Amino acid sequence: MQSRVIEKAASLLESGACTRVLGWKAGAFFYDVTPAVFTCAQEVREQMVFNPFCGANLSKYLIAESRKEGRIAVFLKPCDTFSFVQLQKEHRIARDKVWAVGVQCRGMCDIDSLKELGLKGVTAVEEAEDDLRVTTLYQEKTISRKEALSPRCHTCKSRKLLDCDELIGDQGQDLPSSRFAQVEALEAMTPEERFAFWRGELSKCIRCNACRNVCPACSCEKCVFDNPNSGVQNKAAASSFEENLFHIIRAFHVAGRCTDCGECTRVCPQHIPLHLLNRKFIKDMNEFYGPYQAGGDFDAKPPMLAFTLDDPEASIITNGRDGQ
Amino acid sequence: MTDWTNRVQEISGVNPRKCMKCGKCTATCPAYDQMEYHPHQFVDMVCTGRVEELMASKGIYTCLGCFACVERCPRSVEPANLIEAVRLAVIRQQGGNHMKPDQIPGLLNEELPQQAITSALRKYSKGG
Amino acid sequence: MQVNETFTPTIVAFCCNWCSYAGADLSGTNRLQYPANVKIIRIPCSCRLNPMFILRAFQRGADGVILCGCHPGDCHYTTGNYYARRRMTLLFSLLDFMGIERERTRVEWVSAAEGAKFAATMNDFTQTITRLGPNRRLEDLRCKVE
Amino acid sequence: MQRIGVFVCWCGSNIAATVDVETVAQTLAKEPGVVFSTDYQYMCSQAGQELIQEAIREHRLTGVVICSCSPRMHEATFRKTVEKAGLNPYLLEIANIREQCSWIHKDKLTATQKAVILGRAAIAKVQLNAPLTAGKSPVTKRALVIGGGIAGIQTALDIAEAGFPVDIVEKKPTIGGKMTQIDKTFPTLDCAACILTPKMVDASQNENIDIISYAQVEKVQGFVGNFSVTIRKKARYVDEHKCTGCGLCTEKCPQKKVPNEFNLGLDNRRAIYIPFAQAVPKVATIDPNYCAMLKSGKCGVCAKVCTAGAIDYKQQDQLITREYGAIVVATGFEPIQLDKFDEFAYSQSPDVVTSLEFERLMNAAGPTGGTLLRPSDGKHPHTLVFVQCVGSRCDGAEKGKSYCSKICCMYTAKHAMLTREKYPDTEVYVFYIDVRTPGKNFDEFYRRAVEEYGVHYIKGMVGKVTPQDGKLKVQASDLLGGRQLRIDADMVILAAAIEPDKTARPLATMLTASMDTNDFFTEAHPKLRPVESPTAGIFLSGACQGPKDIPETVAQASAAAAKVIGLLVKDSLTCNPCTAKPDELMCNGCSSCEKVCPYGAITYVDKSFRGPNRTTLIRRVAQVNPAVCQGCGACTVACPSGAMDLLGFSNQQILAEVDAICR
Repeated sequence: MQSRVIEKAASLLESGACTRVLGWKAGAFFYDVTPAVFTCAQEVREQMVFNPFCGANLSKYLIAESRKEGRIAVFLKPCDTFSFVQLQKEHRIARDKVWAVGVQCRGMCDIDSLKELGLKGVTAVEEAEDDLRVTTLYQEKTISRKEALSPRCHTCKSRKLLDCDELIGDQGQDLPSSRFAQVEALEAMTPEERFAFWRGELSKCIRCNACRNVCPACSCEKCVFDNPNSGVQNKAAASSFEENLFHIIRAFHVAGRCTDCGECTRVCPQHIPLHLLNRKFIKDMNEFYGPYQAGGDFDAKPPMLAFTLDDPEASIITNGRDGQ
Repeated sequence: MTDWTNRVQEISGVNPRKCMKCGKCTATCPAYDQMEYHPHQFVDMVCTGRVEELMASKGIYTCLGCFACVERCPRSVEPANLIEAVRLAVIRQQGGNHMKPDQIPGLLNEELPQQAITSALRKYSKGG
Repeated sequence: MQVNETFTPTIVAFCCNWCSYAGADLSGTNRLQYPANVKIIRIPCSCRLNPMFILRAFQRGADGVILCGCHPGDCHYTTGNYYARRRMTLLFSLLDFMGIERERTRVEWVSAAEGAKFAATMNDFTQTITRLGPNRRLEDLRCKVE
Repeated sequence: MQRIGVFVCWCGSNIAATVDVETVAQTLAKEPGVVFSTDYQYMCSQAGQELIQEAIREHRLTGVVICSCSPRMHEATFRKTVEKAGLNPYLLEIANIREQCSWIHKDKLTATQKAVILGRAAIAKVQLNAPLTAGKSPVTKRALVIGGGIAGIQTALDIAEAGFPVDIVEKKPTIGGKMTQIDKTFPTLDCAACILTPKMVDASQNENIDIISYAQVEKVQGFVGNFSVTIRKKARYVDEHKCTGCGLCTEKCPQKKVPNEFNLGLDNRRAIYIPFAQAVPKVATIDPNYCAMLKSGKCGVCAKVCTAGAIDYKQQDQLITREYGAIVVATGFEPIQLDKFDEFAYSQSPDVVTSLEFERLMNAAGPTGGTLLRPSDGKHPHTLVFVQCVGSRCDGAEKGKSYCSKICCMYTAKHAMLTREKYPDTEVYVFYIDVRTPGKNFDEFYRRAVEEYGVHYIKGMVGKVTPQDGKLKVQASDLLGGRQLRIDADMVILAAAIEPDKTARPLATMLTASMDTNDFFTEAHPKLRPVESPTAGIFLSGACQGPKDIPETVAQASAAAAKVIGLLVKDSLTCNPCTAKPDELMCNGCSSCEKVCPYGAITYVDKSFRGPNRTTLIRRVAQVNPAVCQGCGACTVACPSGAMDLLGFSNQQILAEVDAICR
């Protein structure tokens, strides 16, 4: 797969079809893959990677990149294409300036998942069909890819590649996903338990803003938290408001726009399961207002910008869904 | 307003001030001819604090409890409930227990459902 | 449940200008009492209520926040309260999901003719909040781990 | 630095009795930015307003806070006051310490503390107020009247007389409404048709009036001065322009068994019909539910007999969209259904009728040609029992209507009187709870019924009516006489409560006009603005606002017309300056705001911005048309970046109020 991706990128530049390529390159460590813009084929061949650690969703970068001169090629995994469509719906991406290459994905891996398997000092990972060959300082070991998957990829909702100009790999289908299981588990708890859970999680937050900065939905020209006119501006965690409610506001702002790509949780240095807040919104919207997948198509009206005359009243929450 | 007036309103849960004096209760009452005071008068007497008079009247026992007045009252005053409350007030006023638990064994009878005795005890014992 | 007798909650009521604020005025005109704890903020429409305002109120010490708007279908701006309904439903659900007491927030539709309903709602809501006690959880979410 | 003045009003004792106004003024004087603070008996009085103006000039105030009654009461007054003193009218905030404080609290300390907090919130907000200037929007000089009864006709005539074009939309095939079905009118006893039909003709001949009959409002868009209304004109299968109203078709139509709604189903009409002789427009209408031609394609008699060639079986509903500056609601009333009151045996005996049915039975154009005959056997009735307050003055919606229907006492007196006058051999009983006759010559009228005509007025209610052996056994109480009555009556006439027309509720939703729990339209102010809806540009005429008799309806209809004329003479309206305003630098161009805007006030443009390193960026940004924006604020919350804010109710202003209240 890696070679096909790199060859495609190089040929797009060489043929002049695109002036830049948005892809991934290795960071300080092999698993520390970062998004990168390449401008010549040589750069691509030397630096570009497409390995099981290319979790980063590249669609967000197209907001800025598609405003620049010339066409940019981008490689998008299935879940990234949802963000790509959603951002187009919001008029954020100039589609004609983008050449979208869909890359089928078998789930991305996570160094933490490897560590949990007891693999320390990992120096390289190679793909081999359904397995991974892991080289560590101490040994070489073959493990199944499934074991190394990032948690979010276990509940992958779709392998469909939406709105791509060409595909590498096969077109996929929507998958049956148990992605709401964890939300349901929390819902089943008592309020006290839920409170304890979230207090435990959110008090770890260091307000690094990584979740916001990586989120394709959080792509405002200026974030309300950076805007002195919003009344809630605060860059550091100086006032309690932010520490307290930053995550609620953030979740609310992306409600109906979040495609559930899971980048927020992936990048959180404190390992807060932030995606659960967004998923709760998605689950509620599905239940209250009918199924909706942000970025799933170009036409459906986002639930936060629509209504029906017989929507449930807010008292459904106050009184409890079970009428408690 | 006398204690009994409050008590009767409390027992019945009826607010006699809702009455607009239309008389539909009386017009509807099948026991009219046997009554000393008629349903709308019951309501008025409770309203004006004349409950003792009502309690002394035999008229309260002529109400059949058919609830036609309750059904037809446009203002949901429920005169029959008021009358029943006056009757209860009379029982309670008489103070002492009209029935004591130790009487029960004597009353037991194969013909009589035990539940009737229990109900009677509830109704006829003090403070019930 | 122990009730703190001395606790007087702070309650912020956001009222839409056309129905609920007028309903609040009507309950005043009719001298219908409700607790002084309730302070009303006038907004043009229930759809003007940004979740940020609610969270800010809690953060600054409010113990309960209630939004009052026109009945669905009666919005002065036709559709505002329908959006407000969705937003508040989802916000309250998320707060509940985070373990915040679900009775701390409420939406009630009060028309300009419902002065009595306004007063009754505020009495009931104040009672509920008094029973719940001071709002701690929203603040506590940021607390250092014990 | 702001220089704020605080003015605390006593409102006589309305505020001062429960709020220590002096303390409020003194406490608020210490708030940051406050340079002047005082209290006064009546801030809204001439002297009070002068006091404010003087303080503005003397202390060079940059903001004014008035602690007084509700802003819904005097905000406009005080805005003018400060404007005259040279301050922008939007640099004013009102703290509502009357309706929301002094009137609802008894304890002076509590009320005073609350007044201070409300004052603080207003001060916190006014700190952030910016001067605003209102824009202008044009006025379409045409009015729409919905409902063609006496209310709608009178309103339309008055507007048309003033020189403005006006359209009447009537759902029935003819205008005239309920008044056409009434026989005589109280207290003068002149015939309803004699005074109504000339007005109907006036309306049809007035060149400023366009009658759109057999039609309903389907969609309403826009706002005061600029409504756009879509009207569905139902197919009547007769070309209105060709039909001469000769009525030949209505005689030849073979379908004879259609219940005649004009006579409340007491007789029949044909499938093609003209409701009554004086109908306006006088054209035939085919009832598609009964016409054999429309149902099965077999008949065509009317087309054959029509010499004008007006019949058109292929006619379709027509949608008309027109622009209006003002809309008058005149949808009127209906008597209630009597299924909840079966003790009166309405469903069991044809001889138990409603008062409106009785009107038809007395009317010369009615099913009996004006001779009072029992519907069951066509015999002359001798004993008539009238029951008042059927379904009125009930406790709660499940029992009936909570209100007094207002007109029943008078029309019952009229019916009783007319019956006794025409048929002196009858015995007429009227059962009443109260007889309510507050109107000019009303009580005299009622007394005449009792004294001159010998109608038996009995204080009490009918408990039960039982049809038995061709009679109606009436069991009733005579409360004053202290006896129970059992009357063998020939007819029982029920004064059914009246309720708003069923079409009113969906119409109110379209108009965004508010209604009370009984579905009567709410007036903007119960005393001072009785003919206006709280929604600007919507006016109320007649019984859609509450039960009314004819003189009251006509009075209100003319009052509504006067209000409409007052609006239509203006060339432009001052817009609400509290509109949404996007910050282009922050706008994502995502269209969220556009999707929630109910007025279509938001559009998008591509605009160039200076980027880093002297580059130019073209970005899609939102723009708000301030003439169209009504300032609801839906967009401000939909906007994820907070680029959209609402002037006069900005995020910062509301947050400042929240902070002031919660601190």
